[in-house]
Amino acid sequence: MSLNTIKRALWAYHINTGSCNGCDIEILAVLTPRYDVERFGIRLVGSPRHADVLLVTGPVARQMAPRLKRVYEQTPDPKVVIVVGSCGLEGGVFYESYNLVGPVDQIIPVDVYVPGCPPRPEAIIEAVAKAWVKLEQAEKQGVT
Amino acid sequence: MDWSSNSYSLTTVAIVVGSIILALLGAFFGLLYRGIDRKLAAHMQGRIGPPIIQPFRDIRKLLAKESIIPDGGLSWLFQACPFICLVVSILLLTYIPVFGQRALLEGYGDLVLILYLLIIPSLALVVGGFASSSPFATVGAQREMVIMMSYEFPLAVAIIAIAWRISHVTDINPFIFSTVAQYPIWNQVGPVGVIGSLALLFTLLVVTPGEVAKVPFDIAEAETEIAGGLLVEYSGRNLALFYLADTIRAFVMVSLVVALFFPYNLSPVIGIGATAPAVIVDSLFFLLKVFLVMFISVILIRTAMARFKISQASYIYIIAMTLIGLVGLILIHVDMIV
Amino acid sequence: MKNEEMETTYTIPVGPIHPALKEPIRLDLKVDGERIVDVDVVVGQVHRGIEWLGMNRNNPIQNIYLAERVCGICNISHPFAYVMAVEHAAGISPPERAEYIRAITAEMERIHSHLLWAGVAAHEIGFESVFYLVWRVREKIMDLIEYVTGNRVTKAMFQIGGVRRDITEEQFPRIRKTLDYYKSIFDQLKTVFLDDRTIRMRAKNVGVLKREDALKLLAVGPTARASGVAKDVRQDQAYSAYADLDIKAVTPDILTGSIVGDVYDRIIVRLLEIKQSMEIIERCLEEMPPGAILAEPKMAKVLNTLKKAEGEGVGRHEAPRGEVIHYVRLEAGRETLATWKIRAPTYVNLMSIPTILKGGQIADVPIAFASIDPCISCTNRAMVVDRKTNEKSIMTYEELHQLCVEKTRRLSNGLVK
Amino acid sequence: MEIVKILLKQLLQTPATNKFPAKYAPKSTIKFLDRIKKGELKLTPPIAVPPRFRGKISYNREKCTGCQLCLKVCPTKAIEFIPEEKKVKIFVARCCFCAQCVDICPVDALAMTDEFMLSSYDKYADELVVTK
Ligand code: SF4
Ligand code: SF4
Ligand code: SF4
Ligand code: SF4
Ligand code: SF4
Ligand code: SF4
Ligand code: SF4
Ligand code: SF4
Repeated sequence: MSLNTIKRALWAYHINTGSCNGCDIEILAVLTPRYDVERFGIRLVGSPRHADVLLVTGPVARQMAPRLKRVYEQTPDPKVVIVVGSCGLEGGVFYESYNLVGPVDQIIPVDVYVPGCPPRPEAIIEAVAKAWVKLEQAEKQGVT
Repeated sequence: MDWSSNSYSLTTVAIVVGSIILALLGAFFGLLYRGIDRKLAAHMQGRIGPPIIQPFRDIRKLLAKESIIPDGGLSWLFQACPFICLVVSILLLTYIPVFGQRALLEGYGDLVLILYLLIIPSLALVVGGFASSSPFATVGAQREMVIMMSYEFPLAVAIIAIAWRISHVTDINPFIFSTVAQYPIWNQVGPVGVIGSLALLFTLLVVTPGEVAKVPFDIAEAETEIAGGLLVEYSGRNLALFYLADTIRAFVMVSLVVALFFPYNLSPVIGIGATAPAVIVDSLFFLLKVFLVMFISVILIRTAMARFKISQASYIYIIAMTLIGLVGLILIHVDMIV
Repeated sequence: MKNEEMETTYTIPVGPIHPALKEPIRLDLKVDGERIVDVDVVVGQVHRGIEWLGMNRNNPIQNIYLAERVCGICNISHPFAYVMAVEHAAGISPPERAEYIRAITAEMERIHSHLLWAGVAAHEIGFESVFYLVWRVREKIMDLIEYVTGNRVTKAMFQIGGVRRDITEEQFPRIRKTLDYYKSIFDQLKTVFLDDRTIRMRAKNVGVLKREDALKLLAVGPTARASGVAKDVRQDQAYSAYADLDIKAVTPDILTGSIVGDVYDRIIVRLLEIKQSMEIIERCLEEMPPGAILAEPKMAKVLNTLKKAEGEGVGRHEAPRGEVIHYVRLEAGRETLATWKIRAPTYVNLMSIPTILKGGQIADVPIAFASIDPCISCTNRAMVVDRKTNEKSIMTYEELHQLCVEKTRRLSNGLVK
Repeated sequence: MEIVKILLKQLLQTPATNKFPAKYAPKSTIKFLDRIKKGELKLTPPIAVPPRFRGKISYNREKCTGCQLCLKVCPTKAIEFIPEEKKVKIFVARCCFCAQCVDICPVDALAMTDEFMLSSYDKYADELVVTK
């Protein structure tokens, strides 16, 4: 089965690992009429079992790390991980806090990074496009 | 009844082939209507929304994904449920007249059978929910059960009221669709009866979103309350089967409303006699009727309402809708006496 | 059938990752069928050690941006209270113009935050169309915030001793245009929220918090006001530009004549506050005096002053969710804060949650919970982690209380010294 | 029912959606991007940023005196000092876009640009480490 079929019906599961909510509200904003990512077939789903994309925000507080891992494992393959926001990328303003075990790529593999604190909604859409490109390239190389 | 005169094996072949065609058509139109539904809902909400073919893409995507079976669940039951749900939804399609034609299995079952069959997909969902052994799915399953029992009653009242009225004008079994089509309810009743029939139609229109689990009656799957409810643990192919069954069920329910209340065909009216053009015209007319009913009872209601609580929903069905249905029944009865 | 089969109660953990809650938190619900018997709120999932960072790593200027990220939604509120606390501690007074700009941005934040809440509340009850409607409308204020501050969400407006950006004459028309837009659609929003049948069904008499309970549980912000407790820091202890504006706390009886303290009343309060905020912004634009926007524009100098300063200060601000308090203590010769304590409104309001939810149905949990407009990220600063063993311990209330008392004692000793 | 009126009205109106970058997902994103590069297709632009928007940071290496004030105020430690050269480099992946460093820089070597679409497969990619 081709990765391309997944590309245009991406269901996303959002997990907050200790963000300040700035990024989370921008992720919600991406669904609203002005940006409306449903036109790309993207839906926010309520269970990682239904997801193709994990949208991860936050610097990964210690208590959230096992959960992040579990959600990643619960998500059926093939899947894409997009980290939204500087604190998920590199800790942002919370860097080196004693209760952080992140950033996200220390816990699970990450496909696309979106810098910004928070990124504008369009930057998140751009990241999705990057994920498409990645899926297409992977398909060309015969990876499933 | 034409079938029985043919040889047994030929009938079987015809039924099998017919069922397959119907299943494909049902799946196609079910998904198509879901796409239209999503597109229109999006436009009503001021956004572009997904392309109409999006449900097809979703299904294709789900089929390409890994199907995870949760640990601790009854795995065979967990996997059997989506399958049963889909098969029964398709089976329902063979008992209901679609595309302006007679039902494929008309001679083998009537409205009463349909009433029973309609329960099974919901039941499959419930059992699947319990089999996933997730607390969310369990709550979802309980809710689905309550909802199911609630809408079953007004649904039965509406169907029986119509059949009962028709039984007064003909000796043919009134629970068969061809009888309903032959004696459309609107033609049998006077002004009071029309009001009664409207009440019954209203009942059925409100039962439809419950049966197809759409807002405001999507309580069993309520995303914000219990995380996708019944389906939390389902993924990949199993989820695809439920998804498909769900769209077919919506198509079935709406076709049922059309068959009961708008069994008219266009071809006799505009005087097309030849078979092929008549089939085409009637099919298109049928699809239009389905669209209209769907627009009102699914799309408009779901975009214009908030989800009910389980107690409110069962109140609406058990008390309010049943009452309206009974009022319809009484009005039709009064109409006969007057 | 219900009574026989579902007699036994069982516990449903809601969260920590749960679609009903934008943020990680856990509610342990004890339910009997669909009815909630008991509720336990478990917080601490997103503890990031913010106060610790502020006392061990950051200088006071860096802390502004950390305070901003206590919570991405009220990210004016925390810097606002924080800079007031530092100014109080160091004896800096910001110019008057800056006070007006602070109030304008804070009220813009209130509008966006209440609209955001209204959308989320609609989403919680499955009313997607209203969610889409409200969030579409909200984009206008987001544009305005971006226009005034340079970013849609994190505004980065505050500075110790004033604000970082001026609001100039040329920007007024654009601000007024946005306010006019909201005025033109306000009645429509009001009708959608207050007259809709299904919303009334889901909001009326749901999640009731009686006035006595609100007082006893120390509820703050719209949660308290909807229960008839007319408290509002902008009214009770006017600060910044609010001192010139004479703000009155909004209670639901203004509109309905009575107070129930249910979800519906909380909707009313927030709607009316949107209107109030628009009026405040308009008055600020008219009455804003000319002048500087910073007491000391050279940041290096400010850092020096703060390093030498000694003292403690408190800043209180009426955030969209209620009173936020920052307490800081400065020690001469120390680059970081000596003490930083944040009290966020949601932490206080969470105390009301068991009262609000008990006796309700599972289906009421999201909307009743959302009706206090919980901002979890600011409530999760107090998780107990043993740094040596990395072991978490669940603490009993008594233990926590003991620790809390001890900390208070320690802090007060530090002050007396 | 006010909401029904609104819904039916919106059904007939043009949606409020800004079609960035295209109305629907393209069949092949790679080809889509190629065609945009060649100028055959036009991308629907994102909603314009206002003046003084705080986007990706820019750095004027020549102007910088190496005073390290920016390091002192940066809340995220996104700026690294290179002692041998007495210059700095900025990691955009860490930056929180507060522009505090811009405010404090005595020689205006730092500025915020309009650029905000920064997503990347690599958080240390060249575009995300500002050195000049
Ligand atoms: S990146 Fe910034 S805005 Fe986003 S969650 Fe982290 S701190 Fe908040
Ligand atoms: S209450 Fe929620 S929305 Fe508000 S700041 Fe906190 S986390 Fe953000
Ligand atoms: S008080 Fe609430 S809304 Fe305000 S910053 Fe804190 S968490 Fe956010
Ligand atoms: S234990 Fe609590 S008070 Fe102390 S630094 Fe951590 S969050 Fe702050
Ligand atoms: S000691 Fe701590 S827990 Fe007890 S009342 Fe004071 S702040 Fe609350
Ligand atoms: S330590 Fe102080 S504030 Fe805390 S309980 Fe005792 S007297 Fe009250
Ligand atoms: S903008 Fe802020 S976070 Fe980014 S480098 Fe400058 S001071 Fe640091
Ligand atoms: S503050 Fe300016 S001059 Fe000083 S090191 Fe930073 S960029 Fe260079």
